[in-house]
Amino acid sequence: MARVVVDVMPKPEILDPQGQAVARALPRLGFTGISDVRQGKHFELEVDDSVDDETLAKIAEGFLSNPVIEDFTVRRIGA
Amino acid sequence: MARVVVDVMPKPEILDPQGQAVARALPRLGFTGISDVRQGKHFELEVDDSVDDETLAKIAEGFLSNPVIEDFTVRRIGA
Amino acid sequence: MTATAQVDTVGLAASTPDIPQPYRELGLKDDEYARIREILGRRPTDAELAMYSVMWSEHCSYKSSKVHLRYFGETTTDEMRASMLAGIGENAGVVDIGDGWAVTFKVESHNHPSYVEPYQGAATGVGGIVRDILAMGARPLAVMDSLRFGAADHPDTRRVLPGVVAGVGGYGNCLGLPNIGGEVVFDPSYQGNPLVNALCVGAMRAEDLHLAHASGTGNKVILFGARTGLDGIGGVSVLASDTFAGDEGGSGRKKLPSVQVGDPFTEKVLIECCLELFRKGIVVGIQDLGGAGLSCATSELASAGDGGMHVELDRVPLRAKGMTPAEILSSESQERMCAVVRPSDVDAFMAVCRKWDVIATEIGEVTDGDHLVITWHGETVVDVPPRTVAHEGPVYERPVERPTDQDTLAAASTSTLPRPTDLREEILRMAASPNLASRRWVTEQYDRYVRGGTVLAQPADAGMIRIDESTNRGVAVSCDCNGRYTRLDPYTGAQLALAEAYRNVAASGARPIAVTNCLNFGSPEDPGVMWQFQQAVRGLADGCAELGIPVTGGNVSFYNQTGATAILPTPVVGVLGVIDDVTTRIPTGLGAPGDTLFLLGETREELDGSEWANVAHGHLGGRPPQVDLARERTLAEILRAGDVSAAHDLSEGGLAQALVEACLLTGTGCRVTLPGDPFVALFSESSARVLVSVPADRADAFATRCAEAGLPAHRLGTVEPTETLEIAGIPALPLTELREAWEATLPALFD
Amino acid sequence: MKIGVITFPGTLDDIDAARAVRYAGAEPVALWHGDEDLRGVDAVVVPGGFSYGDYLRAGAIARFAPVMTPVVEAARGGMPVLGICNGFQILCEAGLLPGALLRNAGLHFVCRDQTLRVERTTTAWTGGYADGAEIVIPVKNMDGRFAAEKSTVDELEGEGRVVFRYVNGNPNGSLGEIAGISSADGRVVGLMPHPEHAIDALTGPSADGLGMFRSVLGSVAA
Ligand SMILES: Nc1ncnc2c1ncn2[C@@H]1O[C@H](COP(=O)(O)OP(=O)(O)O)[C@@H](O)[C@H]1O
Ligand SMILES: [Mg+2]
Repeated sequence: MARVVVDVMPKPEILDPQGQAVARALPRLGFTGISDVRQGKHFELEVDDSVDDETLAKIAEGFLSNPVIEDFTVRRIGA
Repeated sequence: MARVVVDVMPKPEILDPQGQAVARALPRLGFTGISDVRQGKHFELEVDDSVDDETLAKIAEGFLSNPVIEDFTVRRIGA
Repeated sequence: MTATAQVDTVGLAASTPDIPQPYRELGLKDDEYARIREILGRRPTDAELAMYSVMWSEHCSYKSSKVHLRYFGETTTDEMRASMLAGIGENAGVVDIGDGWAVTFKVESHNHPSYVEPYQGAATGVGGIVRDILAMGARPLAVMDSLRFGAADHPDTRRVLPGVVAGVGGYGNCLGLPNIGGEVVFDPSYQGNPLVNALCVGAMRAEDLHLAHASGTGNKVILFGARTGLDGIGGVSVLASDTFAGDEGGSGRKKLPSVQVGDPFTEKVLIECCLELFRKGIVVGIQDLGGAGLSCATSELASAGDGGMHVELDRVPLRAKGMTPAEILSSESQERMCAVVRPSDVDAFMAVCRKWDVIATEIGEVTDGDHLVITWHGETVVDVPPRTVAHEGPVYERPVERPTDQDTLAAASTSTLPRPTDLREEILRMAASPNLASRRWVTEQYDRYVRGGTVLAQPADAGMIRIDESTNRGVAVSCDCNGRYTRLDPYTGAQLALAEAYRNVAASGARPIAVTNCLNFGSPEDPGVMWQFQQAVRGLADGCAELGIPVTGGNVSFYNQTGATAILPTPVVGVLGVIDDVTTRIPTGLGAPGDTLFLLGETREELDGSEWANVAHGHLGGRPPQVDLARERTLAEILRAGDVSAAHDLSEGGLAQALVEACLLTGTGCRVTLPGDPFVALFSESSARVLVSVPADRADAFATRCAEAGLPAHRLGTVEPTETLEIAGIPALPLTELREAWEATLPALFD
Repeated sequence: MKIGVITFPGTLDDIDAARAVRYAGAEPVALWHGDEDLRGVDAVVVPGGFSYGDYLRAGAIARFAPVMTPVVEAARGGMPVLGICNGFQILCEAGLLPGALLRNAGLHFVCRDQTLRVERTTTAWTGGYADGAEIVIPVKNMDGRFAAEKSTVDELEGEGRVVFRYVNGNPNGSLGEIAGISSADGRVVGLMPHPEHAIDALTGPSADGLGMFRSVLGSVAA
């Protein structure tokens, strides 16, 4: 069993209104010094050891993200 | 300037319909061996070096998450 | 270690009478705990204690309100009851609307959770009321939301309001239920206690009415829908650290959140699944799981049935590891239902659930005893007479006392307040004030079109849906309350809320037939609050009797207060009306250019408690407007009789606001001459008034009919093809300027 | 003529779409997400809603439903397919239409009566409209912001495949005010606004949406 983390982020050239809304709100709440925020999704999967990296990449690319608009990263944590 | 990553996840005891929907769909797509999925949010912040960890924790706890239902982690990446 | 090893059983309870139990932490008083011991003849088990404590809570047992709520029953005559198929005491009231159709509706509060977690609190509020309607056997058809927040410009309102609105929309939109109306009110008294009241309307064929009861020995009890998790068990988690609880699920258990997270997708599928089960006729009894979860569902089903019930709790599908029986019984996990099914129908039942991918589990059966017995891996953890849990909770006669400041408040009338010299400016300022400004920022986040039956929705006076596509029969609903009036005089204020909801429904062309309510008040332990409550109930009940329409159900929410300061007493009243043919509905706004504008009803100098006094002077004092329910009835009859091309009821902000809104909604101007003192004519909030448009060629006949009915009908002016509101003696108001004032406020505050 | 209307778990506007088909004079045929064939229909509507809760991404799970295999196959063979709102999102996820639909720029669900310009009348679903006609139909969605790579957008514009454009205000920040697009052959159309909610002035802002359901009758007969 391993824990696998997949992070999915909007591509840099795609407008990210959620991140922007956070960035705009921070100074209003008195937090300065944060120049940019982007918001994406974070998945944590409990994965059988039999599942290989190629399969994980397929899941991340073909299902958890949409390559038209998003990039992803896959990380295994622990074993 | 540093990049800071904040991951916000539903607390373990809180229902996570999003993660469940993904977990239920995977076998239908022919992917087996994934026993649990949880879905949260992933934020990437560009942060001035003047912003200390305490401030980051405040932002994560008080604004990016609601401690009633969510946990968060803060990581600094690079410098 | 097995889960059964340390579980607190009935046998153990009998043999260890002196073990101390954390009943106080669970909210039970000494005498309540003593009564439980007396009922059982022993100490309760952990699981029993969990059940009694939630079921005997204020929220579930109505222990402070019961003695007052009886008045609704006492004032309902047989005639009022004639079309009522189910009333107070059922999940929701049901009325016969003709052609074999029955309509059910109810409003419920989800106030505190919406303060703690605005999005999920509001979302699960919608989810809960929808399941109530579903549990009657009806298809849920539309929702409404009645919302109250602290001052519009308070920073915390910016946290709470957008979350609540997104939650109401997020859940309702995803369920595919049109949102057809509601309220948004700001007042500093709601600062730490926002009110989120959600209403749902549903319909069924009268013969399909399902009541929650478990009858027929041998019938199976099936739990279906979402898995049971640790949500919303809040207080009961103290039991997990108690002596008898298992280690892994017990002493290590941290404080659990008392909010729930909703899954509208699961609920949507559950609705379709239930409706298919109803259609196939394989449900004997059904109950939704809301507050108090399985404790409530099992004890109520058993208590309303003719036998006992046996539940095997270890069969409940769980989402979390190591849950104790007490936790499973108290969990408020959303999107679950409990059905009683004949053994021969179980396979068919399961097949329907499989089709919809809904988890369904047989957890027990109806027995011929009269006890509710719950076992956990074969050991008995609950053995109680179900009525003592569900229906025979404590009843309190709380002290009632008229607050001493009530007279001072009544004496502080608006008569001495300076009045504006520039009425044009005042009209604009009022239109832009938070309580009167356009609600579009809110309502635009709600789907009002889904299902294709919405005939009227925001910004109409009442929401209206078509129930039957072949006959065009439909219903209209409005919910209203003005807490400022209720603060000044709770009896009159409750009647004014009723009058306004009734009038809104009448203004759509429907015939009001039934009432629901959600009574939001401060602490029942404060005699002054109890007085407000008592007065409001009496006012509402007496008002309903006078109008001849019954209260079919409702909800009470107490403890809406911060420290010693209670919210404005807020009895939200929902009125349902029926319309034989929805194509004859009256649109809200102005009629066609050339139509004659009438102001129906009588304008008195009534500015106490008004929005003008609030906006211009931050003032609340004096006597609320006079109630005239006979006049409301006449108004409704005149409106229904035809000839009216458009209408708009007068409420907060008076005639000025009604004219502004009517012009903006229709996008047409009008020219009017004010009767009497122009300031009073514009801003007084006398009730029982409606602005109507009547085609010019029928204006005389209309005026005659009003005169015959004894209804004052003042010819105000005409609808004009221009884009200007022209009021004699006041510089013209172009609609563009009015629109800017009216529409900019909420976006400026919340975007 | 038979028009299939698909129901996924979480589909909401299927009854509206079926009603619109009926009002247009065709026979609606209910298709279930688990169906493996299209029951002999002549065209398919993929209606709006929140299939599977839209939890992962709008349309991301529904595109894998069994019924989508015959839909994609039929569409590639020229069968008219109309994706409305969630249906549009599903068609994009399934690759029948290019681009993707993202969270509205304002971050809120938006429900409003929207004016659209009909930019192309040579598709299976818009033949009955006049070129450049302005119609008012409701838009209501959370994820309606059309986005695609620049080259894709240029291609859509260049080939005249932008079928509907928002006028008098863009409700969701869509690129180029794009409200709806078509496949290269004009048989598959997807749009965010809801023509099925504008078939009768009693329950919608207009009856302008009926044109889409009527257009397809002519297109199949031809
Ligand atoms: N929270 C809400 N949800 C849905 N509709 C709302 C909400 N608040 C207000 N509305 C709608 O906006 C319109 C204007 O509201 P309001 O001014 O309170 O009406 P009235 O005074 O006639 O009751 C009505 O159609 C009402 O139903
Ligand atoms: Mg009102």
